[in-house]
Amino acid sequence: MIREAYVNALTLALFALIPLWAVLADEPFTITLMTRAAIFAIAAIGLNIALGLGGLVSLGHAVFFGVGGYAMGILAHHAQTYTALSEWPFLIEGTKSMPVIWLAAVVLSALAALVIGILSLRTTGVYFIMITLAFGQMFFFFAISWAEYGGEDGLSIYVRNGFPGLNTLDPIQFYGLCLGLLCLVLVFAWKLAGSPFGLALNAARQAPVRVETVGLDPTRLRLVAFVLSGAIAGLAGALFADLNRFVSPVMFSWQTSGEIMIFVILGGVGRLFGPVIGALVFVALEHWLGGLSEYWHIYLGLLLLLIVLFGRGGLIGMICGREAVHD
Amino acid sequence: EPVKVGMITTLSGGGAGLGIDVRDGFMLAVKQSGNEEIEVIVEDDQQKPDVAVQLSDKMVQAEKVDVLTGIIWSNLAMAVIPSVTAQGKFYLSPNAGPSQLAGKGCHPNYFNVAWQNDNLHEAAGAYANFAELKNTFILAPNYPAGQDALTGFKRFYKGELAGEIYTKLGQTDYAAEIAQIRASGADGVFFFLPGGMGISFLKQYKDSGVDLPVVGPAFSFDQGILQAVGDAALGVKNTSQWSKDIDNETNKAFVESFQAEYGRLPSLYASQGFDTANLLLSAMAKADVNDADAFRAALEEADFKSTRGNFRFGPNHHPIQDIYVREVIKEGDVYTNKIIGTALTSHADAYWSECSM
Amino acid sequence: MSLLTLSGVTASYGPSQALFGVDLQIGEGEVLALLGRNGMGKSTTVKCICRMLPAGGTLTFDGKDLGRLASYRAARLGLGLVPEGRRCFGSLSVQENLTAAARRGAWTFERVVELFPRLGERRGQRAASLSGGEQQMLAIGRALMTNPKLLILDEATEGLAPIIRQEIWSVIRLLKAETGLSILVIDKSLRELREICDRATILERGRTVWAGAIGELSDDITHQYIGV
Amino acid sequence: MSLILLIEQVLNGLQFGIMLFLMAAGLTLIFGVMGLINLAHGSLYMIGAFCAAAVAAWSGSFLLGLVAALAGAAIAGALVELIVIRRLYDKDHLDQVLATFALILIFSEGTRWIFGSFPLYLNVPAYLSGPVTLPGGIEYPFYRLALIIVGLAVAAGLYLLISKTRLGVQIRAGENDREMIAALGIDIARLYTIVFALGAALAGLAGALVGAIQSVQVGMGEPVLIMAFVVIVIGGIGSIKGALIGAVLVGLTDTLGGIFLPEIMKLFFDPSTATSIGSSLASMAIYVLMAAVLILKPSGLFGVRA
Amino acid sequence: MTEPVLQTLGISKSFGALRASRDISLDLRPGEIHAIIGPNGAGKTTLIGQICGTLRPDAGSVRLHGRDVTHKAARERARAGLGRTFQISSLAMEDTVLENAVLGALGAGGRPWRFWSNALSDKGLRETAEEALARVGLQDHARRRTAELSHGQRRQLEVAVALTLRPKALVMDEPMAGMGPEGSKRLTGFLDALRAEAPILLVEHDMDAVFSLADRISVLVYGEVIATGTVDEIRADAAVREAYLGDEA
Ligand SMILES: Nc1ncnc2c1ncn2[C@@H]1O[C@H](COP(=O)(O)OP(=O)(O)OP(=O)(O)O)[C@@H](O)[C@H]1O
Ligand SMILES: Nc1ncnc2c1ncn2[C@@H]1O[C@H](COP(=O)(O)OP(=O)(O)OP(=O)(O)O)[C@@H](O)[C@H]1O
Ligand SMILES: [Mg+2]
Ligand SMILES: [Mg+2]
Repeated sequence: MIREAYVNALTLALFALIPLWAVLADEPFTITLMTRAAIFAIAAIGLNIALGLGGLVSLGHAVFFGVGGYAMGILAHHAQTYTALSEWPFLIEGTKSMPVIWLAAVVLSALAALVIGILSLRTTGVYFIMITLAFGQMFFFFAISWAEYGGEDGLSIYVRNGFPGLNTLDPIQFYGLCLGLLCLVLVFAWKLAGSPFGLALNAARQAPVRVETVGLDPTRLRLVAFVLSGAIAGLAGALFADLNRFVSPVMFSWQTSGEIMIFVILGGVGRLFGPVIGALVFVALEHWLGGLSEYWHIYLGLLLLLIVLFGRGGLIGMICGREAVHD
Repeated sequence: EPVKVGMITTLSGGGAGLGIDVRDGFMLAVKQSGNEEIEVIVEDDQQKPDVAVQLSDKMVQAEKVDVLTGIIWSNLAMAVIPSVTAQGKFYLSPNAGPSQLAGKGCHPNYFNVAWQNDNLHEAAGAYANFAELKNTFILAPNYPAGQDALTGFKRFYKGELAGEIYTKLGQTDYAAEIAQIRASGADGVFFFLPGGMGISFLKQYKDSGVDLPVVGPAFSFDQGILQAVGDAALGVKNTSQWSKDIDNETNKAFVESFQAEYGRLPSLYASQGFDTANLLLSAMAKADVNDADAFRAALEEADFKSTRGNFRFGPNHHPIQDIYVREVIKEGDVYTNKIIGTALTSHADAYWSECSM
Repeated sequence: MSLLTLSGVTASYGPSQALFGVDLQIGEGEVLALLGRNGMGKSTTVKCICRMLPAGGTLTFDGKDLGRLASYRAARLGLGLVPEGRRCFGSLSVQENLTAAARRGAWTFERVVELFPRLGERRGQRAASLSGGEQQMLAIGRALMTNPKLLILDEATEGLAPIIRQEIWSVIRLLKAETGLSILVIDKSLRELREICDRATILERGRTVWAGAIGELSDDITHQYIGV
Repeated sequence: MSLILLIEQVLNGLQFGIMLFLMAAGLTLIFGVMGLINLAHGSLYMIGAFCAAAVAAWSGSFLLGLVAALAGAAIAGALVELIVIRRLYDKDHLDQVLATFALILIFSEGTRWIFGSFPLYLNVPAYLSGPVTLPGGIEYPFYRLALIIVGLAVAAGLYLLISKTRLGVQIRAGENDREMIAALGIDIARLYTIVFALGAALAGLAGALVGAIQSVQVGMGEPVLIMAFVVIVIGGIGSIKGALIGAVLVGLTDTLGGIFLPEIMKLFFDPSTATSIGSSLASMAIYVLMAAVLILKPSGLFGVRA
Repeated sequence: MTEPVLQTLGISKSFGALRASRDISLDLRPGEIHAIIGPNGAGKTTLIGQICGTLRPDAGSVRLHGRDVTHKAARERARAGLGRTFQISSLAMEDTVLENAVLGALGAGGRPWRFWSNALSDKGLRETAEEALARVGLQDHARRRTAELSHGQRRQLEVAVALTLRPKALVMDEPMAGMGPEGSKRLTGFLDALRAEAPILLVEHDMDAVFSLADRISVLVYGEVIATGTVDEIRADAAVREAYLGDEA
């Protein structure tokens, strides 16, 4: 068994070194792939806060991912067409500035998570899975028929949004930005897990009655976790849209929710680096297997199956064994 | 140095049939040309827009392709085409033709070798007039292509509408719609329900005992799908720019060689893939792909033998072509189509005037 | 001849070993008390017998090697378990809990209800909403429904009212006297155990440290190993 | 809208509901009763349809096709249980999600590999096709009436199996505490294999029956999976009665929503916009229904609070 | 007479046709241990649920320090100083023993909304937690996972978590259950000392413990208090003997 810390460090090193190599070897697509992995990792870390720490199995995180994506799409679309987003009650203009877009994405997805959370947290277990799925489907079908912003066709923004002082069109610079955010989110998730809030949330997952009898409100703990989790997924959504310079209702689909969840489970639920490793491995597999055969899904399926059957607790569990009791 | 072509198409999942046909048609033409100067890289987009975008990035950045092609679905096309043409690459569409790209969003490097999305529906509208339908019930799924379909139909259709409904995307049960049709007093039905939706609709329609005449675009009656619909499709009129019995040498040779090569009848999509490759090969013969202006001019000439017979580009690089009416028949054990007339001759799309190219 | 024999049994939970060498015998019709402080491995031993936990060493029951058997096969040889913490099937009704376990024999639903009338009164209620004591009765009834040769009671009187506890002890006495059932009891009430048990085995840190007839269990020994 | 049409549409809604139940029946058993999250349920549905289509085409008999669907899906189900699911009972629910997701990939592409990328032909046999006239002059497809009957029969059969037989009791006990039911001498592993195969067979049967009036193609199972989950959750997990009522509710909501929402919208918008907005709302209707039910009754209509 | 810390006034509760609590009025005074005994299913846990706020009475009221808390949630009562242990252990099983105790301290502080600092290195929290563990004798097990504890050790942890709240009143549902004789003896001594700090409402079937600890005993049968009195009075009560004690008196 390898110490988890080593595996984590190795993962970070991969995120740093592979793109570096790609720049030197002039393999820009590898950078794009790594950007994709980093963004998925952010979304999955978001989900992991709800899922791993809070035990909230949300099959609706595509909502937040999509809200983030559409926040970016709509703002950039209006900036591009020089039209105002709304004129009443006050004027809102589009923008092509990433920081502003991120802020909008985070705030809007947090709001969405707040509303969905308040309604969904009345339920537990499988019912929670299904009610979050239901909200996801509502957003999905809404987006499909939202003709103003492209409906099913989605929205293209032709040029990636800007970040002060960087040329975001350069793949490696945009990657750097995403990696930076990934690290920030990681640190946040790490601190969160050890914090009083994290401890209480963790206990609320295992023994809600106990949490209640020490004077805390498990539902409120969960709600806050859900909102944090949604906000992070929203940020990832905005980045993902910027990576593709395109948003579409697919971002809201249950398959997207499922995929984000697969990253977490594949890597290891509740482990800090689980989502990161899951996203990286999944993106790599998808890319590598996709080139092998028309029927590559079969290989992907078999690999995933082997991992579940022979590893306990995802890839991290497989490599490092069960989580060490921390101090 | 050979011309590099990046083909992004759907090769896995439920929609794979279309992508496979486009690919096979395309590769057949390349093979027949014997031209060694062309290299095709094929990738599977899984029918997901974000994957398509990734792949287009890969094609442009890593593979450094000169020409892209292959996308089946409008929403994927909208995600990919504007950005690759903006990067100076050529894109030849073998299937999707969203209206934005024909009108305001047209681009000198974008060529559509299939149709503008509305074309076949417009032809269906024209045919409905010809068949003297006076009170048609029309339906399509509720998404942009579905809305375009009904708009396209109405653009040419002159009669009344007995009803106009949008169904859910991916819907599989049409009992309620069929009941509405029955009660509406319609004298005919137009529908655009691609893929499995169309199969379900037709089977259920047949089983319901409503026997009003049905028209639709070719998509629900194409070679790949017809066998699954079976008897329910017999006699249905559908509009298409291609049919396997179009009478010209190129087409005959294509149908024969495709069958010989792959052991199945070619579909509409296969013909489109085949034509796309031939268009590209014709331009390669005339100009160097690195000389964009010359190459573009060569493409514009469309100097190739199309399986459809007459084929030329309008000012917005979309086809001007005849659109036929076909009827579904049974030849031995195989369901297929037979041309029964021409719905529209030298038809161009409705958006070219908005294109400022 | 002994019905159940354990010798040198070891067992672990993942990396941490809980049993280091347990020896134990129960003869036909015999009642054995398994004693020891909290956490010394009594329940773990029971889990090994019922094949709910893989064990090293040798375990034979009724002349057959329990060693490699699946849990349900071991149970079918005649092991009736009343587990620690009751573990009733919460979403099932009382009656369903009992019928789920039923195997042919003298113990039937009617007889169990006769033994515990309270279960009869609550036969349609979901087990999860039973009171603690009611659940305990249900767990005993359920084990009897399998018509076992060896009844294993892991803290079966935990949480029961004195009057019911007395009832259960008298049931055990009755079972012992009338049916010749062998019984393995884990319980904290030494007073009662002394009355009904034939022999006792004491565990300390996962090892058998004392075994003998109940009469030989002196106060010194109980003081040393059990703390009273 | 005429009364006859209204009645007919309500009938369509009911019928669609029962068809949904048929699709959900297998899932009720595997998910509701065994407590196993099986995303690959849609794949078993697809396998049933493909087996039926292949055998019906080969033999010319629809009934043989149905038998093949039952057998094919049951075998696939049993194999899946023995090879994969069996190792997952004592693991996290989430591992089941990942594993069954992997199974979807394998089954979908495997099916495409064997049967090709195009939809298959499977049609209603002549003796079941065509409309019958119901009292009141409603013309109704005979085959759909047959589906209703099969659906109700399956519902009744399942209900009896689960709540009235010892087998049913043991299955439910196993869901509560597998280790304990085994310690009572019940071969829960074999029991679960049987139940899983039975659930799979029901999925396969539904795939074949419904496939005959829909399209038999790769990926047909996924929308069904979602619908089936919606149905079961609305009704309350583990309750057969709930699943049936949930299915009918969903069927009615979906059908009537699709008809009336566009009409209602016509009061506010021009016809074209109205149909578009109305049908967008209609596609959301069942999810709104599900969310509303769960907000009011957090464990479904007939679910028991955990 | 001193004011009761905890008081129920005529509370009733039914589950369908079953009347699990019938007009129960009792109180807990400073410094005392008030034991509640009664046959299984008499409604003791149900009563505790209503006192602690996890069940809502159909009628009657609950007072804590003279304040009506009938409509307050369980967590609010906990913050007001009501500690509780469960009949069936309810702990965060994957967490360590220490973490469970820290959780208690955290809840008592009422400030879980700290997302950045580390809970286990917070001095205040940790000291409270370690002190409580030491008092029940679990100090050597602080780093172990709760799931690895034996049944009896978990019961001890339950008590420890309740102590981290620095409760003004304790409600304990069968704390001795599952403890060995030695453990029971130690816990008895411990509760004896604890009563000065926080009076205890004790539900227990272990009569040795009840008789040696209780200042007063109330007997609940079929949801009704049939007798309240000192140990000797209750032991002598024929009705109680018949319904509950049998010959263990
Ligand atoms: N699931 C488990 N995982 C890890 N360790 C365990 C587990 N269950 C028990 N243990 C450990 O194994 C040892 C023996 O436990 P066991 O439950 O057999 O004790 P016991 O004698 O039954 O005690 P008690 O009287 O408290 O029930 C204890 O040290 C305990 O901590
Ligand atoms: N949620 C519920 N629904 C229906 N009946 C219930 C519910 N909760 C408890 N009961 C019933 O109410 C009665 C009182 O239960 P309670 O748990 O309060 O008993 P108790 O006095 O604590 O018994 P024990 O000493 O065995 O723990 C029991 O008969 C029980 O079955
Ligand atoms: Mg024990
Ligand atoms: Mg109780």
